Amino acid sequence: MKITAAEFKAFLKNVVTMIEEQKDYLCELDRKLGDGDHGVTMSIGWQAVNEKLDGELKDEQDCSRISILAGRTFLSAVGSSVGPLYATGFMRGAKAFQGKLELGDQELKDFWVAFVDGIKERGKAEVGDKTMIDTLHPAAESLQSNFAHTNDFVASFTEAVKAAELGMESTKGLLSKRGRSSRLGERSLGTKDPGAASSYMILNTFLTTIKSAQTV
Amino acid sequence: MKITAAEFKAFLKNVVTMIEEQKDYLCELDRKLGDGDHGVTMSIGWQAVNEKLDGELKDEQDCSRISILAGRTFLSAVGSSVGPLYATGFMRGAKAFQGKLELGDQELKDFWVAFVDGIKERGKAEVGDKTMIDTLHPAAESLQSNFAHTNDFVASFTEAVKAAELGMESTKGLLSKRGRSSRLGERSLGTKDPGAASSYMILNTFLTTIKSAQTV
Amino acid sequence: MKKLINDPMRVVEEMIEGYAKAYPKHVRQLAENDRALITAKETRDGKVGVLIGGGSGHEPAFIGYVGDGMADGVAVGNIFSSPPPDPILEATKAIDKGKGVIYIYGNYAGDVMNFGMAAELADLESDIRVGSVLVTDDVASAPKEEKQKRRGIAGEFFVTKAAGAAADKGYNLADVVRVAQKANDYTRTMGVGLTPCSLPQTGKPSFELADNEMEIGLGHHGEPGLEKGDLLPADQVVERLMHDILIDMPVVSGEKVAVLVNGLGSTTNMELYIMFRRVEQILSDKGIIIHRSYVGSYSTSLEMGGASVTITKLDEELAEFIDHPADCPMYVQI
Amino acid sequence: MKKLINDPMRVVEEMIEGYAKAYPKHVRQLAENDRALITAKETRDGKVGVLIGGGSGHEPAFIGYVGDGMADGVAVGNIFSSPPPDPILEATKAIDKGKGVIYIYGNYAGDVMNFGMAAELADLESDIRVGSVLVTDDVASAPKEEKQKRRGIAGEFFVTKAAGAAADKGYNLADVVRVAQKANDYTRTMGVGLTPCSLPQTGKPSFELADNEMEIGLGHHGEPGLEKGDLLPADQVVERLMHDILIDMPVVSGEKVAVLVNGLGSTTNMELYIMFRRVEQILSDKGIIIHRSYVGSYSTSLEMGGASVTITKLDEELAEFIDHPADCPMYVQI
Ligand SMILES: Nc1ncnc2c1ncn2[C@@H]1O[C@H](COP(=O)(O)OP(=O)(O)O)[C@@H](O)[C@H]1O
Ligand SMILES: Nc1ncnc2c1ncn2[C@@H]1O[C@H](COP(=O)(O)OP(=O)(O)O)[C@@H](O)[C@H]1O
Ligand SMILES: [Mg+2]
Ligand SMILES: [Mg+2]
Ligand SMILES: [Mg+2]
Ligand SMILES: [Mg+2]
Repeated sequence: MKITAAEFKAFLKNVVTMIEEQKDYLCELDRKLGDGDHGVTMSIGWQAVNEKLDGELKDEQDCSRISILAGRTFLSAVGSSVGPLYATGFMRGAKAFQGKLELGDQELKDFWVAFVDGIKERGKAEVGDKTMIDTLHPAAESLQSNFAHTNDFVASFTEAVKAAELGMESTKGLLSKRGRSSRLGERSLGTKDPGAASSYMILNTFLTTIKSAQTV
Repeated sequence: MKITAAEFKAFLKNVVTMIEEQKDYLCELDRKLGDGDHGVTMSIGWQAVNEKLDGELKDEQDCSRISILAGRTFLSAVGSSVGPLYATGFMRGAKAFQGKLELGDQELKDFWVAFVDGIKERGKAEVGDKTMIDTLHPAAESLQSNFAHTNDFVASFTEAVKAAELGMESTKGLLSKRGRSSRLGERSLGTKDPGAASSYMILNTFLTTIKSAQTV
Repeated sequence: MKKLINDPMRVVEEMIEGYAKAYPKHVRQLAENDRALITAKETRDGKVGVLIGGGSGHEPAFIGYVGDGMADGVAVGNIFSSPPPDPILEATKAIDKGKGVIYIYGNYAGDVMNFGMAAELADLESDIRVGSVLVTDDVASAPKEEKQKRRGIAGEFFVTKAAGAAADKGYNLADVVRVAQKANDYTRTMGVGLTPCSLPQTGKPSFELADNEMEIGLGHHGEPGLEKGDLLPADQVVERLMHDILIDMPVVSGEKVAVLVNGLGSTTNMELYIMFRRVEQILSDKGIIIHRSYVGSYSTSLEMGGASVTITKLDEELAEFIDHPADCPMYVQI
Repeated sequence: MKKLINDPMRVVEEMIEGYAKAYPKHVRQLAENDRALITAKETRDGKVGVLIGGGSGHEPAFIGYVGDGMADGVAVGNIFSSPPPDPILEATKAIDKGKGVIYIYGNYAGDVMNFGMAAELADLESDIRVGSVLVTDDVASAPKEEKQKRRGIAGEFFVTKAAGAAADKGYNLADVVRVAQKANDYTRTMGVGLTPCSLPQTGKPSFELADNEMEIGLGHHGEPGLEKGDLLPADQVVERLMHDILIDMPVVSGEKVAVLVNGLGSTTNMELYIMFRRVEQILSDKGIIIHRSYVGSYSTSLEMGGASVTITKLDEELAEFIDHPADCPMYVQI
């Protein structure tokens, strides 16, 4: 498959829309585990990205630059925990696009692997800490190993999103160890981590975006 | 009729009990018209009087001293609007008992007339201002004119309490002009003035006390 | 409503005790009456004493404003109730330095009677001259023609500040009274209420407002105000309050004012800063100079939600007094 | 919940603007980034810069503590969210006088990452040395063995105070960091929550507690605490908080402490004074000397109901710094 800058921007636009829809739900999860602002923070950040897409990035064709600027814009608008995390993801991912005229299966795979690696480095969380890493790590693992066999990004990413979903669901049964809810102990059981949820939603939005791009 | 110090103290004790029962109701009225504390204030004041009755006044036989001390104690415990008002009432009333060995119809009539006059002087409210004066003024008028004809305190005071009740009820239809609720305008209509209510209750408690003393 | 208290009947005693223990270098409780607090520092001989007070439930007012450059003593009543004459009288005797004492208090029936009785007693029993200034800054509490009926609310802060500074500068009683009276005459406040408070003894909300309602002109003790209406954006609320204030007391371009945006209890500083933003815009648009601003919860009604805006017009003398330093536990100015 | 705001998405901008307009002699907003405020006074050449910051919603913290003897700059995040690196970096550049800058902030994942990124950028881009002290005073937020995981809450006030005084006295960066770190190591806080707050953007309560419940150890952003239980009388609540603090950091007879009884938002000063009363009793019973006390809403969580008690053990050096004068819009000490 190939992806154009327009499609990459469509993905970001779809995240904007999706986050507006999921905002209340994400806040609800964070009220149970943390300070209740995750949906608000995501919304503020993605609205800022949206403005950039409609402004400075309107005619931009370089996906690397789009991804870097999306990350930076998100970070400057929100700070918070997820600012540095997602920003690092987009900025690291951008490297996989650098100097590439076309974004094919290989570049897309590299983007998402770098995306996840960046977030891991930035946050230093481990699988099982009840964070977005519980979503992202298994997704990246799955993507890498499937892609190594098939070289088919869409198929591998479809599997990766399934792994992400399982990872996200697994956070319900985990005790918080990182971030604001780490002192909750037993009481953190039973609720999904908000960052695990939002990161799953972002991956899933990418999947639906490229699938609909393919069928067009 | 005659009244003893024990009976006068019984009256004060009955007010203590009555106020505890009416506390919430008096607060409720004051919440509608003022700052919602009238029942609390009356309770604090009468509880203090109660302590005095059980302590310093336990063996006191001089009704003048009892009334003065009750007034002072009430005032020191509450301040507020009703502190100076009721305290002045009891302290002025006490003069009618001064130097009297026996308290008969005449002294009791004089007590209540002085009580009301004292409050009027202290507060400078007029009938129709929607205050306790709307209860107390007609009560004193009725007491004086009936007593002038009959010289019978119990009979005249029974009439006075009826006049007090009408006066109290009349405050529902009045616009506030004094005290905290004076700016309410139209919105003060329909609610009884809390001080008009508490002063009616005090008069009525005196009536029931002396009636039950008589029947014993 | 939930409160961090012990016995609801002893909240005032315990509060005063805790406060005095927290600030022993600033205040001390009088042995003669535990509802009277005076400054812990030795005040100068010949200084006019400044006495404030009223019901409790308005903390940091009034106890918080005893200290250098402000009040010398305070009498503390029950919640929302004037103190009786005793603590007023004891504080008066304790702070009198032979040159008389000024009483500054809000214009409420109870305070008028109790402070009035105390002033008489101070004169009769102890030969202390007392001057009184009744604070009447609440525009909503009576029409302009009946200004003398108006209640005192947050603006008392500026009246106390002016009197405290004048006394500190060695003015005599008549002049301190004149200054305090002028400060009162130059001060207007308008408030808005959003959520009720509750007395510790009853736990009942002092009034009811629907989830989308506010009340303009609500009193400092939950007394009903001018009108209920839909809750408006902060800017529009401020516009309404400022409109009523400036109609009542016109201020023209080039004149100086002091501003107090006061929280009633549970309203956040964030909201107060947002309100101040609009106040400042309105004043600068008119060319009025903000000499000094105060934003915070200076005089509360327990945990009531809402705020008020106070404007004090400053002539040269008042401007100097507003700038005068102060050192109270709850208000320090360098 | 009802709030006096305009656009919920613009509360932070409008708050900062209002605040800066209210105190122009004290603070100014940076042209480079409107989420950064620095002191309006010229700071001395060679003075170590003190930078604080974090999410907003804690007012008067942190913006209120920029001024003489305290912080030189502050970076303001969204509500309950760390500021991004940009305003931190801009404030750093603005307050650096060639001798480096200390960052003081609460130990939250977001703040650690954002301040960490800013510190790196300050070094790389502008060659500014940055030292960081993470505040970890909240006893309830992790067991003693994992103290480095603890959150920072109201005790940050004392850490800022110590660092601000040390910097004001001309200490170099290493020494300011040492002092701030010591202040943090000597500081413990325990809080209790009674009623929730709500974010302006959602209006939803941050947690739920029944009418008779309290939560011990509740975090400064509504993060769940150690345990829920029936609301106890203030004295017993204080006993519990003090117990946990003094188990964690023993203080012996004759030692000096500073005390902060802090309100979380809608809790009245009356309640805080009542709580302080019991704190003082417990400390005097143990022969511990209260060197200075602070009672009020110093660091809030919007309109949350509840309070915290902070104890800082003072050696000679820290006692001197606690006494050091300060002149900030929201905190002045002579
Ligand atoms: N160190 C970390 N590594 C990875 N993810 C983290 C880390 N710390 C926090 N998170 C994620 O951030 C989410 C919370 O985000 P958000 O509510 O926006 O920020 P904050 O915690 O600052 O309020 C958590 O649910 C978690 O998934
Ligand atoms: N000047 C006055 N003369 C007579 N009664 C008054 C006067 N002012 C107030 N009152 C009475 O006091 C009552 C209120 O008492 P209370 O609530 O205890 O005091 P406060 O108004 O100080 O809260 C009113 O209902 C009214 O009857
Ligand atoms: Mg959060
Ligand atoms: Mg009342
Ligand atoms: Mg009252
Ligand atoms: Mg947050």
